[in-house]
Amino acid sequence: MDFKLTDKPIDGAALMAGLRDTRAGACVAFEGRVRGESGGRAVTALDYEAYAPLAEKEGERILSEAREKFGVTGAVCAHRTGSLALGETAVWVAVAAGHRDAAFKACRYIIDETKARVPIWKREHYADGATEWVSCATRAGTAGGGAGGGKNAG
Amino acid sequence: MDFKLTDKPIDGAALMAGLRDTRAGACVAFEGRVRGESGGRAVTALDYEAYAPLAEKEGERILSEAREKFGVTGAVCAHRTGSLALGETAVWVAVAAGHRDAAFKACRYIIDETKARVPIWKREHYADGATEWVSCATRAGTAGGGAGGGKNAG
Amino acid sequence: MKKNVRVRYFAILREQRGLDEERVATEAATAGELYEELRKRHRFTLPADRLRVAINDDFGSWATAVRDGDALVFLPPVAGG
Amino acid sequence: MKKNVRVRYFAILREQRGLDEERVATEAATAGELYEELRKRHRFTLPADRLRVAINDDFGSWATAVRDGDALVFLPPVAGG
Repeated sequence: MDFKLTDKPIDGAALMAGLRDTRAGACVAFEGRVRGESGGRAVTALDYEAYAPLAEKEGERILSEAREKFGVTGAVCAHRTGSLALGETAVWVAVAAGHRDAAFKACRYIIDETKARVPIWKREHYADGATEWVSCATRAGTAGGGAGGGKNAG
Repeated sequence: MDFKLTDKPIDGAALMAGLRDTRAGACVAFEGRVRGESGGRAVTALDYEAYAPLAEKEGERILSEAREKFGVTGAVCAHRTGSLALGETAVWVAVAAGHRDAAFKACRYIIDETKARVPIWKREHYADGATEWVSCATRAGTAGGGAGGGKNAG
Repeated sequence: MKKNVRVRYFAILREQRGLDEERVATEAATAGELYEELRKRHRFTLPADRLRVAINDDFGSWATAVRDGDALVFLPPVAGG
Repeated sequence: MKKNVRVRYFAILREQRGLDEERVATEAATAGELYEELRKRHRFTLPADRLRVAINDDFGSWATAVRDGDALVFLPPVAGG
């Protein structure tokens, strides 16, 4: 499994080292971290929740697509679940390829598609005590204590 | 100094960790490694040589340009000098920014400009015993034992 | 004819339903009909056009027929990364 | 009038010259003239249009005047990364 969900801190350096290959001249990594601000509100912590069987399946599909489209020698992604403090690593993508153009494009593809397609949800905790499920606000009801859909971690 | 030349192995994880900042939701890193192949020839090792005072000055300029153009919260680059074995890290760029688009663009800008502008030279050692200064071949003379300008490390 | 299905809830739906998972006996013909039935019953705030549906651990469509024994998940807008 | 300058060599030029650095007494008016003088003397393979020049640790141009005491570096095509 190259796409992993984990409730433990992510060791990004180990993920990158795992991609060593004498064909690979370029390795690009993306690390998403918990930011202290979202949509103008002070954020104090995040929770991630995943629908694991489908998240892993869809994550593996995304990695396969990236390998095929960009001809990379290796691609991995790890995503946290559970409660995260400010500054903690939420997601790590690492890609190795012969040359840098493929590595940059594949890394960007993987994080963009992961954010758009993998069933993982994020609840933000704000300094005023409110919480909110990001992107789940509606006119009829708030997303759980706040209003508006925020954004965090890259 | 955020642009560093070093004759010691580069600790990329430490460079990334040094960019922690609660404003930074995204960190993108590029690692260039010594590949075992260049222009169809088997490579066994590389030497990097730098004109240090100007390399550091130009490297700092590139980092400043990236900070200004892309509004990143931090940017660092380390480049090896001396002899490197296959798979070793030749260069490491790390950028942190509020969001991922700026981090990807700034990281790509820094490695592209570093390769184009910073006075660092690379000599490839081939499996057949020849060596060559990359990009220095001429019709009148070879670049030092081989022919043609090769490419390596991303 | 009633079908017995398993429904799992995540994120905002889990909170609005107040549980992770339940068994539902339903006459809904499609996944879309089942969501409307549950949305009215539990006052879920998200309309179907903001969600996707998964059936037996893979993505399905709202038109997919509901069969006895299916496991369904209604997926709120994702926000990984 | 002769000017005394310091020239440092890197990479392929260092190898072709056989040393890292030398003091040169020259009548060359510009950095470009100095490179041509040294290229002929030492049979450097790279033409000036493949090089850049640095004067006193910053980039200069081939038209820059050579002054007594200058430190010059002729920069072969770079290949970092």
